[in-house]
Amino acid sequence: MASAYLIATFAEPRALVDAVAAIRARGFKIYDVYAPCPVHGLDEAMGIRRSRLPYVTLVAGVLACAATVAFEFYVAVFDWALNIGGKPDNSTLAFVPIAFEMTVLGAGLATAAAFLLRAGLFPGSAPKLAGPPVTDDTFAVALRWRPNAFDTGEARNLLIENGATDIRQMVGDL
Amino acid sequence: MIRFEPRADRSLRLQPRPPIVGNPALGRITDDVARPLDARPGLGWCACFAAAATALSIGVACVAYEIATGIGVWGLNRTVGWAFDITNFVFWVGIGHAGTLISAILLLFRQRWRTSINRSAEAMTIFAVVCAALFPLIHMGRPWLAFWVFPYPNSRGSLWVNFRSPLLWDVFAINTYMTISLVFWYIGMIPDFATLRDRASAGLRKTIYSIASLGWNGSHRTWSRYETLNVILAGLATPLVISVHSIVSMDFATSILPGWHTTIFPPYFVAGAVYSGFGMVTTLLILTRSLMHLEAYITHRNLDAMAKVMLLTGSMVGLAYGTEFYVAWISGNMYEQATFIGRATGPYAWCFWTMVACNALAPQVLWSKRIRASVPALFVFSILVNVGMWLERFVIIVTSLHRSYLPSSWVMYRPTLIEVGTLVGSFGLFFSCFLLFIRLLPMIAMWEVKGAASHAGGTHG
Amino acid sequence: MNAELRFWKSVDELRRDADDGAAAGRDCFAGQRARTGPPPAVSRRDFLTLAGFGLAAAAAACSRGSVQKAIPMLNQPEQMTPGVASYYATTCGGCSAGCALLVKTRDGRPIKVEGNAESAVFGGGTCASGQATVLSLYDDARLKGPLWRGQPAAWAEIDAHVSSRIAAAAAARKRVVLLSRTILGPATRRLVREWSSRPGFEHVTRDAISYSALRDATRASFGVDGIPHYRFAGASVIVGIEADFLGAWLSPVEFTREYAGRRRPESGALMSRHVHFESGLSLTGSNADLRVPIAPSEQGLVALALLHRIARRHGGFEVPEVDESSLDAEALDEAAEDLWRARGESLVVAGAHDEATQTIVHATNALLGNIGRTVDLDNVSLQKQGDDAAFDRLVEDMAERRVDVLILYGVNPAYDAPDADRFAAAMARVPLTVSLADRLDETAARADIVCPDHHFLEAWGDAEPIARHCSLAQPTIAPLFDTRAAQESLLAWQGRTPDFYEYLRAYWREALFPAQDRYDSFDEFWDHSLHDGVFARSPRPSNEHRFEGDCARAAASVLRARAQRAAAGIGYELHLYEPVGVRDGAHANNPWLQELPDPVSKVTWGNYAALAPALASRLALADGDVVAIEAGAQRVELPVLVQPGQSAQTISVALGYGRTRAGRVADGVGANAYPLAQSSGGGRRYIRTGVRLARTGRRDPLAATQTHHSMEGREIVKQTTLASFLESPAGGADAHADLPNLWAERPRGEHNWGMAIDLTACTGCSACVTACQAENNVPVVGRDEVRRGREMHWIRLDRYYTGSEDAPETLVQPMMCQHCGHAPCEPVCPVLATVHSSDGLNQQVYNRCVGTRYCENNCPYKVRRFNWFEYARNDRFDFNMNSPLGEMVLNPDVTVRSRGVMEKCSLCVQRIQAGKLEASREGRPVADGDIQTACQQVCPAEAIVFGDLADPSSRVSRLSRQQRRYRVLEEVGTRPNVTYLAKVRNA
Amino acid sequence: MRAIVLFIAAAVAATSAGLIARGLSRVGVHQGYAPEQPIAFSHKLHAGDSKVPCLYCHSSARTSRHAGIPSVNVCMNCHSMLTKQTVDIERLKEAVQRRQAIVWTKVHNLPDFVYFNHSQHIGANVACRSCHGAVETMERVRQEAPLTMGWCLDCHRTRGAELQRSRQMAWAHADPKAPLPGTDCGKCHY
Repeated sequence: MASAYLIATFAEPRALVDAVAAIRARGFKIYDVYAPCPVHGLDEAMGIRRSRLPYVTLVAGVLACAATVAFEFYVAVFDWALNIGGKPDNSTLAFVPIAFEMTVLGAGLATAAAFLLRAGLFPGSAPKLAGPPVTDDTFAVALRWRPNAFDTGEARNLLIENGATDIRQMVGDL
Repeated sequence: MIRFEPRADRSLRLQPRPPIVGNPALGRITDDVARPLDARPGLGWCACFAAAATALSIGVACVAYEIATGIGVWGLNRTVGWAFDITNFVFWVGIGHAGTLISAILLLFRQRWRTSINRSAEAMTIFAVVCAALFPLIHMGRPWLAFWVFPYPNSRGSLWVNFRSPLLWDVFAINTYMTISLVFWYIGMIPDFATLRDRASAGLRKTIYSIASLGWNGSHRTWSRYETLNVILAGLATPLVISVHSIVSMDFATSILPGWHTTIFPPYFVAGAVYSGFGMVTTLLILTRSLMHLEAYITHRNLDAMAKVMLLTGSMVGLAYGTEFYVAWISGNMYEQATFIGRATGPYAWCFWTMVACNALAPQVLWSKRIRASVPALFVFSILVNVGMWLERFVIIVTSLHRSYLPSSWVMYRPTLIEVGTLVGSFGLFFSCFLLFIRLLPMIAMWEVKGAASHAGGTHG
Repeated sequence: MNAELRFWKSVDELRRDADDGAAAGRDCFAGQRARTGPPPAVSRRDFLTLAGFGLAAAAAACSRGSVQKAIPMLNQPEQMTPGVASYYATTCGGCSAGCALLVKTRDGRPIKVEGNAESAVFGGGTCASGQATVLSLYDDARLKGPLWRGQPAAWAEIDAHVSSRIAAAAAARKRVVLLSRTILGPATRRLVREWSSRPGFEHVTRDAISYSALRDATRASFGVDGIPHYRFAGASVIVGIEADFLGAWLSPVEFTREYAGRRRPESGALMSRHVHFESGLSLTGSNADLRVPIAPSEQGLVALALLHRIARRHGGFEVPEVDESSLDAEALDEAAEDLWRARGESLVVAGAHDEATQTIVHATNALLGNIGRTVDLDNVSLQKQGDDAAFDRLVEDMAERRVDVLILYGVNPAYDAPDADRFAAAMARVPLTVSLADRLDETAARADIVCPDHHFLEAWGDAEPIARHCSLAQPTIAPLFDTRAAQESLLAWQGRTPDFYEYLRAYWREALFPAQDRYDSFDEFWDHSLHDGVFARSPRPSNEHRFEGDCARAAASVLRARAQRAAAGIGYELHLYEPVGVRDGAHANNPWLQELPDPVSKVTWGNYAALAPALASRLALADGDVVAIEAGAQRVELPVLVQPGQSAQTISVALGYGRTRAGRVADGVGANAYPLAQSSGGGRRYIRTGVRLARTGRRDPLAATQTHHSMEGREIVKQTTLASFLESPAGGADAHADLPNLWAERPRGEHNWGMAIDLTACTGCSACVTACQAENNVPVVGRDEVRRGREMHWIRLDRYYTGSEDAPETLVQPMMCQHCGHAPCEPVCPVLATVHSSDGLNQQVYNRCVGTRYCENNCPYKVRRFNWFEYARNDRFDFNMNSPLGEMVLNPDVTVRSRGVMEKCSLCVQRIQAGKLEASREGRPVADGDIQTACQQVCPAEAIVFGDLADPSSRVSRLSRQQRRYRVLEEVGTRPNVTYLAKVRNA
Repeated sequence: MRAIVLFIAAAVAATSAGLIARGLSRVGVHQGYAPEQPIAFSHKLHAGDSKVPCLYCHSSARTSRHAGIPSVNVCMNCHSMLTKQTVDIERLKEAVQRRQAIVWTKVHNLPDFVYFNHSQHIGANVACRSCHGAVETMERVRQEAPLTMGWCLDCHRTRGAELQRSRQMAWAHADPKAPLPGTDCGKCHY
């Protein structure tokens, strides 16, 4: 169902960060912040936890590596041990490069995929914009209003104090 | 306790309402980068593209003829089994490396000057790797069977592939490198696609951009994951780029051929790759900045930094040359010694000395700030780098092959027009791709530049 | 492709097949040429599918390729099983040596010739030209039937016409002349004798390259009509004067066999010593222990100087003093000393086409007591009976219209007579000229009627190259075309039944059957002779032969010639020689021989003017610069070859090239040097003085398979002298104690195939190259490709010069895949196209190869060969593999490699598999010697030995334990399965 | 919603990929090929009902690489005596009179780069049926086996091992761990 949001736009990232900090200090819950570029210090201000993507990378990498090494051994030692230049069937060192490449490939693709899934980015999915310019030159803070959530007036003032260039209400879903 | 009533904000509207004002600095960045995409192509661009397309078609013709007739249309023979083909392969792979280096390694080192050039550098990487991947394919006697290098289940009674062969390592290295670079590149462009989407008025372009931008809405939660992802990909790409050229160098290092069988090849090749890559980046950026009027973004600071990298890597390459000779001398291996004496004095000596001049001596002029500051000088130099590095691969491959162990098999190698045409074609392919890229895609990472700008101190980014 | 064979049910069908070109070829012989990939259609289809054409294409791909047919014979003859080879004994018609052969036929097609080990004289070896004769059988240039004034005609009408004309001529007391090459077969000889015994009928014999000087000298010196039979086996000291007896002189296979038999260092003092005086660097000279370059005009002088020295030692024999200022007196003393020490078992041979010189040489041999021992005058060689004087008279008579009918049999004077134009003109004045040539060659083209002779593999015949050593020739295939044996033509025109088979049997019944007592019925005798191929009667005991030649006169003429030479003063000397490959030019249209590198210069496809390095640099000429050689009125243009060891002022030029009507392969290759020869005093001289040399400014790069001639101080061919070998046999061999192994030895299979090559025995004759080409379907690539360094030979003979440019030592080394235990080519192949077999072979799997050429780069021996193009059925390479007829020679057991794949020596794996199969069929282990590689089998010097290294008692194992053993580039750690035995010079 | 779409897309992709792979794996494999023949020769009748041994007609299989198709005189050995007449026998006799060979269609086609020797397999007591299937039950001959390299190797690995062992008992001095000669590439490819 559509819900209502209070959206404040900013021109200055620093102002944005301060505003976010101030608002959270007052116990308001930030729905999200929108920006044309990553804004430093916002993570702390919004209190976002460190991403868990690195674990995906680690697991995928380990799996890919293991799988590759296993396959190489299977092929070269068990399935058909051919005499290649008199070298031992298990020429471990020779298996390293490919194992490494596959590790990187597996880890990389898995991480990217995980990111897209988590961020809900798919081809053809319609963007939920807090306002056109957020991908161009403005920054925006969105507060989601639920019955008895907070006092709009207070929120407005707070934002304006912290240099919001504009405040709108919007009904729809972000 | 207050209830939220819509009426309340109707009352708001009675007050004078300030217009939405964005950050002018950021807005300008968007305009500057996006403008060329909307504008009609300039005369310079058209001229360049025409040239590139011609070169490309020459290449296509040559390759078609070669595949239809046989590798015999090249100048190879019973002793020299590789020459132009693998030279070009190694050359292009090397070119690719600078892109990854700029986008990944410098990202890890938080070098902010990279932001304006990394996008085009990455693009260059991908196009270079495409050119590179072409050659192992067409150099095969039976390219239509190239898929045999992949270990796929088959009806041949568990006949797979030979994991001991450096060529197979190449297959995996190049493919991985290609894929990861593509992913990195595309991920990097998603926010900019979103920007373009939101600028574009409804129409084909808008649809394309909205599909490409995967519904990006600049949410900061995504931004924060996004930055993590970039760092991870950078972290993966860095060892990858080093591994790739090390593996390419192992094609030679693991052989028993005097002049190839050398343990210093991996580092030596990586240094050479970065050197040549930066050479090519410099060439391209100097061209683009004049073609697309981006002097404000591709600044002297960028060029200077790249010149310094070239000075460093060029000197490393020079050192490697010296080391090779020293090792040959100290090894007491007559075959090794003969090969290196042959390089410096044999029939291909002129290639060798040109290579030394371009790769080891020329960079030394970059010690001078004045030269680093002069765009024309850098342009000329960057061309020299490309020539020199191409010759380096040629010297390594051909001089080692044409006179190896048994003098009875010593021969000369002379390239045919077809080979030259193929080389020209690969350049055509590369530049066609690049020119299309700067026309159709944001060639400067807007979000990164904006990030840098806003971070560097708000409006005066 | 048709994998099943098709068998012609009758000769007629076969003829038709052979005639109506490609179509027949595809049905009839396609099975013989397997391909390495699926046939193009299929492979292209698969490729498209795999290139991702998705479901539809994949489905399409499941539909069948071309439907294949199989056509059985209507009636299968008892003795022939499809797919099983049978062997027939016959006699080689390649040259006048008449070696005994065994011909391998598959499904009725001769595909390979081998020496016939039954023959005590020739043994199991053959020469390069002999190997190639089987390809000449399938030569497109051969006539498909008789011609009358250039138009196809029926045998009957031709016979009618010719017989009537002959009868008329006989009636009118006009002359009917049969001009033939030396006739080797006793039966044919009798037939011709009968022919020419009638009044008005004549028989003139002529050889492309004349030996009449030697014949005349022999007649004058010993009253023996024939060419002495030289016995190199008995000679512990050999002095050669411009006689290439290992290459092209008289009977190379026999001579090589006997010569090499005395070149075994292990036999110590028994190893022969060989001193050679010659102008150009010949194959024989390159093998000599001491080689002395001389000017061609000095041959007589050298002989005389030798005789002088011998006579001094012998005493009681006057020889005029000679001025030796221009000669190498030291070498002469040495040679004379050696000869004298080895009295009775020494031998002096001279190739000079000058009676005086030959007389002097005979005298020398006589003084040395070699007559009857190394010079057999009782069982003379019956080769080369050509009589130049008679031929000159004939041309005279023809010019004077004194000849009414001229029949040409096996001769081509319009090409190889020194004054060919004169002969051609004279020919035009003969009312009726009939040629029996197998093709429309330079002479046959001028004849009124051409009655093509069979190829010797299609014909009955016999031979007696050496008195009392007879051999039979039998057809190994039904005549491919509408040809007729020359003998039958002659019979027909004598009004007799044209059935030479019966004639032959009759002759053997009357002449040879009584001469033996082993078989009491003739049929038994005949069958056994036919089976064995040879019938050798016990040689006549040697009886006393006094030398009654006129040495003084000979000496005088030598000195006169010397004086003339001095008077001629400036100008170069020219030396014409018979090359090893195409020989006198009769084989010129044989692509195998054209592509065979000259054993010494390594040049293929054409002849050249060999100049001494000093001379070349003085004239600022380099390899490939075209020069004009002007001798008298004659002028020939040839590219230069700078030849180390060439005598200073001499230009050497090979004969046998520059054919104009031999066929599409030979025409226009090289230049014809015969016109440069001179006929003086009833004899041919193949040397000229006062020759001028002019540069043309053109360049014509030579197609040489080896362009670098120094070993660069690397120990590739190891060499030592007999003396040092005898005192420390191990030499440097023990230096290479087995290198440590980086990895655990892999379990070895039942066998470990390997090879041992004796560099002392190997003369470099290159027969192995052609044998390998024939056995393994090695394609011919042509001149341009050889220039680009792309020859395909699996085995090559590396030739290195050491020492000074003017008098270098020549080292030869057969080089083929070394089948390394730790093969560098194997680990680098991404698709496992080359791996090691359980029995020590380095296998190349053509159909798996994608052609990265990485293995070629990583091979330290550079023995891998790449198919740069499609060499079969490709008009770019219009040689035997591009014609349905030429394809008949292909070995059905060996794949014909397609474009884009690597290939190399397989140690004749098809022979190995066949040998193993036969052994297991008979339930026994493979015995040593069961399996022979093609190069081993062909080698007249028995320098190559193949066998099982896993069996310590095998011959190859014993050889590879010898003290002379070493492995090439052992230090690289490749662990080759091929062992070389160091070269030992008796110096 | 979005997830479902994705799932379906993935499923479609997977199945089509699988089908393509299956199609590709069949390229050049002609199992079950049973072409029409010029004369409807029934192996069921000859080899099955009247129990003519394979090697009677395909005699060269014993000594040659080719099993060979019997020449017409072999057919006539019996049919000259048999009185039974059919259209096909007529055509056979006609061929004999017209001295014209019969053009059969090959059923088992190995690529030309494979050397296969019938006599070798007969010698190793490999039954004809183990490759050609139950020919005596076929009216028209059909390619039973896939004739792929993998299929050959299966047998070469198992039967080859037995042969190897038996031979080693006899004389060979090979390492028992040694690879089987039967699996050497050079056994069939040269």
